[in-house]
Amino acid sequence: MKKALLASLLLVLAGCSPSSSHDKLVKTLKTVQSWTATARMVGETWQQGSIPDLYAQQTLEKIQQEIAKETKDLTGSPALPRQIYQLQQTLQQMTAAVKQHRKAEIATPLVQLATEQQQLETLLKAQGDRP
Amino acid sequence: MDVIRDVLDNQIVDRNQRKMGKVDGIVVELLEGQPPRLAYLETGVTTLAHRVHPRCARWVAAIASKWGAKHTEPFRIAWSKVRNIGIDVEVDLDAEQTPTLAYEVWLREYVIKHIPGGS
Amino acid sequence: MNKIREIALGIVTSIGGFLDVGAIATAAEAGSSFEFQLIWTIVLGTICVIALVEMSGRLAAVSKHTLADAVRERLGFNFFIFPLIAEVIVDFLVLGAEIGGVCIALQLVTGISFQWWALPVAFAIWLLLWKGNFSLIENGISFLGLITLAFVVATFKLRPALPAVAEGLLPTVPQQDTAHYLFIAVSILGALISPYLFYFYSSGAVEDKWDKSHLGVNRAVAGLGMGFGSVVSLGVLIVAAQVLHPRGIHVDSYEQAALMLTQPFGYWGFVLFAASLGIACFGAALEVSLDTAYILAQAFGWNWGESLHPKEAARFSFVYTVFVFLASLLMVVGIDPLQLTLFSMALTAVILPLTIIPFLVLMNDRSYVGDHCNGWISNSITIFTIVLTFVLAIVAIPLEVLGG
Amino acid sequence: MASRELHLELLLGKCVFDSTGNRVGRIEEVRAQQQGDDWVIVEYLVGIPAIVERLSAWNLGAGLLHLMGARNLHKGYRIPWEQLDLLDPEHPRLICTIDALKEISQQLERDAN
Repeated sequence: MKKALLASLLLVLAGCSPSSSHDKLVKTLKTVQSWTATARMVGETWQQGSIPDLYAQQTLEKIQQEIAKETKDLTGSPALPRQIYQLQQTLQQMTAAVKQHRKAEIATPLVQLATEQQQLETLLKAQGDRP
Repeated sequence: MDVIRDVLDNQIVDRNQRKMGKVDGIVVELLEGQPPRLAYLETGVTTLAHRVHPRCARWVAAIASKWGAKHTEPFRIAWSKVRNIGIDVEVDLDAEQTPTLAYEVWLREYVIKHIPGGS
Repeated sequence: MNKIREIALGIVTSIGGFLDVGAIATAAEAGSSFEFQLIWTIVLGTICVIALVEMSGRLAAVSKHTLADAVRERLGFNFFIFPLIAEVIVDFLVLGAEIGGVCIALQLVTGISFQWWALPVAFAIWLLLWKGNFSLIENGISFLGLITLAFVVATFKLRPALPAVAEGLLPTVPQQDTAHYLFIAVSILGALISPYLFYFYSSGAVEDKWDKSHLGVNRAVAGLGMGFGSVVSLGVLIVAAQVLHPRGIHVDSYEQAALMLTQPFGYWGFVLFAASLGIACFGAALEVSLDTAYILAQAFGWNWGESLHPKEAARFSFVYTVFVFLASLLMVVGIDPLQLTLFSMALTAVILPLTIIPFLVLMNDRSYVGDHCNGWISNSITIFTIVLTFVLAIVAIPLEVLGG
Repeated sequence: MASRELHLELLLGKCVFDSTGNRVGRIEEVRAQQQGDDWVIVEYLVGIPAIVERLSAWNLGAGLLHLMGARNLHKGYRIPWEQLDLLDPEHPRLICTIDALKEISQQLERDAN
């Protein structure tokens, strides 16, 4: 009885842990996706004046760090590093706009960020469809 | 009276209802040909630690002899001093006059009093 | 009249006092990641916690014993040492997380990193414990805690689709992210059914000299108070599900959660979030610090009482003093507050059976609670809670650890 | 007459064997009575029913024991003070055999009725 329980537990564990590099990639993409969505919301709410400048700036900086940390040892899709690079560029532009208190200047990178978010979405979908 | 249920591990209070420890141990006296007589209540961390493991008691005693009030002896209360056994075990003593509060007093005198608002 | 005042006060107390960093963090995580799917855990946890808090109050009112006193007396020190050690460890981590919550709230408003706030916050907590008395702490902080009702107001403003919310009442297990789903479910249960509540509540009842005439007050406070506290948790979950989930934001840090009230309330929403987090965590930090001092004092029979002057209860005061500053060090070294919160909530669920099993014995002991023994409903809820949290914890935690 | 001291809290949980080496059970409770100015021990209770008695969790404990069929498996006994040899407190022994003891379970049923 005990052995059977243990065996089934191990089976479940083995089945669920993201051991393959594919699972790892999907997990990373999801995290990056979530942080990108956060950046967009930070940008939009800052534009509306709903959050303090300092918080917006610090959070955008934190997002860049988090994305860099997540994608540090990323392998697989060759197009991905370029996309991440672009994403980081956009985030930097947003941070700069917040630092200089120029609400008008954040509009362009925000549009850009929306497109990049869309691309990530497509990529994630493609990965998710793979068996 | 069920000694384990009603006495062991109960709160001990002095005649002024001051809390002075728990009943950590009960000592009986064995006399040949006579029923065992309840002799003392014991209170003290070493008695308590002994119940977990004798080695545990030695560690606790070693620590207690180096730190703070440096008091390791459990305190014995003669059964004749027990006034009442109810929610708490009430004994006919003054807690402040016994060594049970050694650490309480030590902390009060050497730590708490020196913090602003503590005296 | 006096009783009505007491009930009202008790309910206010519960709203502020029973919502803490764990409830906010786990509900935000659940709503953002799984929309309304985890609502059932909050409802279930609430039922369990109401029953258990009512029992610890009843125990204190009828037997005049706190939970810790009663467990040691009835089950002996060799049993009590296990829940005692487990509770002190969990309290330490939870206190670190609560202090972290206050620090994050301050960081959100000031922009100064949370690590710098840890020691000042610990000092403020300590000062209040040192100088204040029980009713000041309970009533003052709890009254301020009413601010957390902002989440409930936000829920109404956001008009969630009621059928979808109702669907969340039924327990389901999703196909994707099962491990994380179960882990969050365990954390929610751990956050709502916190063992410190039972020790703290029964100590408070003894400190307030409750007797049998307080059984009605006890029932009202446990039921309505804990109920209200959970309504706020539900509010957090629904707001996170309405605001963060559609945008694809999964809460991995407090900065993300901080955005959730900006949609319904604009700039004030941001301030309200920070204020709610800060006040709820500050209140809970006071309770957890006191709880640790309570259980240690009661374990060894020291003088205890928050209303006593520190010099009248030297060991008791010394414990919370040391404990608050030690726990704040967890934040000083920069452990992520949200991760610490989720971890300690899951650990809470693991130790829960140790705390709850004694209820089965104590609440059926006529020499203790007389005619106010548990009925079959209370006993069933107790057994159910033990089994549920134990099974969930055993399954979910290894999954989450291995799943990264 | 030599007197010896014994810690009751350490006797708790110790396994008792009878004069022929049969296992009787663990000591769970000690009963005392007042005799003049003193309190003296009259009997020791051993076995799982003794725990139930100590916790006095009647309705639940007895029910659970019944459910598990434990009443037949683990019997509880009352040992009069004069039947227990405490010369070696680590290994308390009965002076008589197990058959000479009163069972707690019978008592339990009588109380319940």
